[in-house]
Amino acid sequence: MINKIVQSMADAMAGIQDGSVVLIGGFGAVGQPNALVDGLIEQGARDLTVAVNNAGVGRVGLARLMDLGRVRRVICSFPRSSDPVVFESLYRAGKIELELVPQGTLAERMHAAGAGIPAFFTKTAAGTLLAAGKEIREFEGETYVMEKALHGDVALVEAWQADRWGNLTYKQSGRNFNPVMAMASRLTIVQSQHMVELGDIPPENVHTPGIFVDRVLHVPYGDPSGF
Amino acid sequence: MINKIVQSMADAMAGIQDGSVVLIGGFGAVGQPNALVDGLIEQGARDLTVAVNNAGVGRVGLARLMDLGRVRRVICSFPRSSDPVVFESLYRAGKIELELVPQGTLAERMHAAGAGIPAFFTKTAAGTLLAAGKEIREFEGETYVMEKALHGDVALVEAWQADRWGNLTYKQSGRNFNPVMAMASRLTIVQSQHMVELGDIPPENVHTPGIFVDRVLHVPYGDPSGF
Amino acid sequence: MSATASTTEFRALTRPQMAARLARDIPEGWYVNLGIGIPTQVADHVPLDREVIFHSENGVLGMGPAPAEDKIEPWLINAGKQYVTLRKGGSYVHHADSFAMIRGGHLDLCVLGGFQVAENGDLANWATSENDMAPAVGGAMDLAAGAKRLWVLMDHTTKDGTPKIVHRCSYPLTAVGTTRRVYTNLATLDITERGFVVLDMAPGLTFENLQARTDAPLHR
Amino acid sequence: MSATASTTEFRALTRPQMAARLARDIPEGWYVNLGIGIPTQVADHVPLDREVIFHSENGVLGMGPAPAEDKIEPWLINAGKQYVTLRKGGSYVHHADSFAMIRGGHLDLCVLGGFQVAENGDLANWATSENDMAPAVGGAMDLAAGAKRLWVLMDHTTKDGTPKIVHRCSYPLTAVGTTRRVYTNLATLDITERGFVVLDMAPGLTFENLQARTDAPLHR
Repeated sequence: MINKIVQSMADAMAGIQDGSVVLIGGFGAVGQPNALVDGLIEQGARDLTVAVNNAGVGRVGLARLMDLGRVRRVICSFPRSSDPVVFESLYRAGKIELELVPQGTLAERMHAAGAGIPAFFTKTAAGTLLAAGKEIREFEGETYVMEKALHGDVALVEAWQADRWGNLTYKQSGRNFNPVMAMASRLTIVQSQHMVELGDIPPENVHTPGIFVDRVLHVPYGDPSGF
Repeated sequence: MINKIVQSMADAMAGIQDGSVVLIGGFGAVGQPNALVDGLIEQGARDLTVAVNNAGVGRVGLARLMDLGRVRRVICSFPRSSDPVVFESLYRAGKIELELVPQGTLAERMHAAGAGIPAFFTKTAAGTLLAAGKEIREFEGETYVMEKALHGDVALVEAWQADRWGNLTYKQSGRNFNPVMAMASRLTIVQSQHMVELGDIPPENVHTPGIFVDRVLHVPYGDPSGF
Repeated sequence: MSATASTTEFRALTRPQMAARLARDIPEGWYVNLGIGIPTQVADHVPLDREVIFHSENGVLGMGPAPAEDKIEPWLINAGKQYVTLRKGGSYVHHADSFAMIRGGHLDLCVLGGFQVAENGDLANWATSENDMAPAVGGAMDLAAGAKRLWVLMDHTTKDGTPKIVHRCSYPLTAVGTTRRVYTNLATLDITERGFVVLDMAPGLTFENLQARTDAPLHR
Repeated sequence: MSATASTTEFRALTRPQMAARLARDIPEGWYVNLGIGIPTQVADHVPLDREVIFHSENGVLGMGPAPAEDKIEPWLINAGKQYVTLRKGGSYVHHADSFAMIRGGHLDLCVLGGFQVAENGDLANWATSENDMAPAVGGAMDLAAGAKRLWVLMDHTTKDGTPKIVHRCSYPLTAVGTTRRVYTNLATLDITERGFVVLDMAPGLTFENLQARTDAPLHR
């Protein structure tokens, strides 16, 4: 019997290596796998590259992971937040690298990784500083930038429902980056609010099919906290 | 009030120009917009390029459109079918052009068109006849082919449910090429088995958001016929 | 911006007035993304019976007004991380699909704030040399490059009176040549092959006075 | 293929036996796409309590066995246009998402039929020079290039005895160097850096006899 459900955070985090590229879902406080980020802090992997939309709030979660010196590099579109104190101070001190990526390019680079596309062209950022050093090319008289797939070694994902095959649904705007991160990573670890039986999610309405999911941990934490 | 629902086939087909690129959904007999294809036959546009998975069965629908000499070029992955008599005879007589595209490349070229990507790289067809004349490039030691976006002037789509904003669902394997064709086209025309009120489709389970849809015609024809 | 620093009598538009002015030009049926800041206010000035479908980068299509305090849904936010509602007919998608709507040219309109808009249509709205924080771009470059139409909603000058409507941008660009129209507290300007063309001006403002606050030639 | 034309006594595998032989090697939990033709039969030989998740290019993940005549669902077909069922836990996606599973390397295994397999792993299975119909490729190139493992299931020779296991393919290629293993009616062969390595043979067949029916050197 296929059973992707794990019973402990230690099982969920098993085998994450130093130097991994970790994709972390969520947008604002919604759809963030907070428990898994805490689990990663506990697990101990270091020298991480983290791809995520925002670079952490306050001193908890991702900000704490950075504060502990475990993150070498952040790939994100919006390193600011309501309280970006940890990232800002590390960045000013030259202790963390930043790869700034337009938000849509960030999402599409992960989609490309999941779909077997090593590189693609986009209009976004053409003629701007964020195209510096990238290949530029014209198609039908318009200028495009070549962007490369962004693969994760690990994705940390938050879902609303999950079953033992790893099929997932998301609630409202909690979907955001989670599905493309699940597609883009070799090891996709999910925390889910609800565990359901196989077949409870109607087959037409599975948001992430289990083929993109490796481990599921039940974390019924309730609503997202404020920002 | 936004209302994409049209009341007649003539309204559904209005404005389709000679020389258009027409994307036609369906795989096998499932999810095929048969009524819209008949509407297109009636409407009269000619010199068409049709992108579709199969090149027609028997002498009805798409096969009839070709038989009438209205199709200049077919872009497809599998021109055969249980009864490909019309296409085969036109093809042998040199009266129709064929652009043969691997099925996944065909789908991804339409997805790319819908997502603002003029070109992308794929492993599929690298080192084969279907890469002839295409740009080849290595990424991380592997060989890839550059493929270009495939835009439609018109998409003909079959849905299971539709509302007045053009939100769609599909039934089982009736989804197939329909969503990517809707994304890829300037004018997306839908025939839907069922019309529902705004809000009847749960917002998490809309398969094609109305932003990709222009016109909806109610065609409650029932189950797909055999092959 | 108020008119107190001005040499003539005119009334600059307030922010709600600026948002309302722009909202007037959005027809029913358009798919529209409103950037963070003043642009977000535009939605408040589109009457609910004029169906305009608002999109948010984080996968929300068909946003409605902000919820009442006791009706907040904690899983439903917009790209500015504010609580919003969803209208009947709205839907949720993932981030790549949401940006496919933007980048694939499916939005009829995107409204962004700006630091500078140039007469060639260039927009600068994400980074300034004065800013020593880490740079942040969000979805601005995707929106500015991808939407069918880009309108910018911003003050006509900085607080110290420096023109933001310019011949060429000095700040880093967000997108090249895509701005079609600018709505400021002083005027509405179309960007055409001739450069900026004035569509209307704040009550009491003269063309010469507007020109004096602008770093690019204006046309009537 | 039967052994009647053979000079020695051996029993070539029947098609059900070939499918069963391959099915034995698929472990629980794999995501598997079975090509049209003999490969489709493999599913019949995987016991239902060994959970293997079958994928079909037309957006079906988690296919079950063919339905009873009175249980046919007319909207549920596989890539071979046969009626199928969906297991609990199955799901439907659109064609681009379905091929993202294939092309993105998410399938553990793809099983295809073949015209020729070469010792360098090349597969030819979509076009032959003898065929004067319009060429058709379907999803074969995507599957052959994209899956984590490509196994080919085919007869060892053509009906007239021409070897299909070859030094180099003479027919147009489907994919370059991706075949990992071949299951034929005469043998199971791994493709390694040394070339073809025989894992097992049909009952009564000798290595020399197998080599005589093969156009590439075999290794033990």
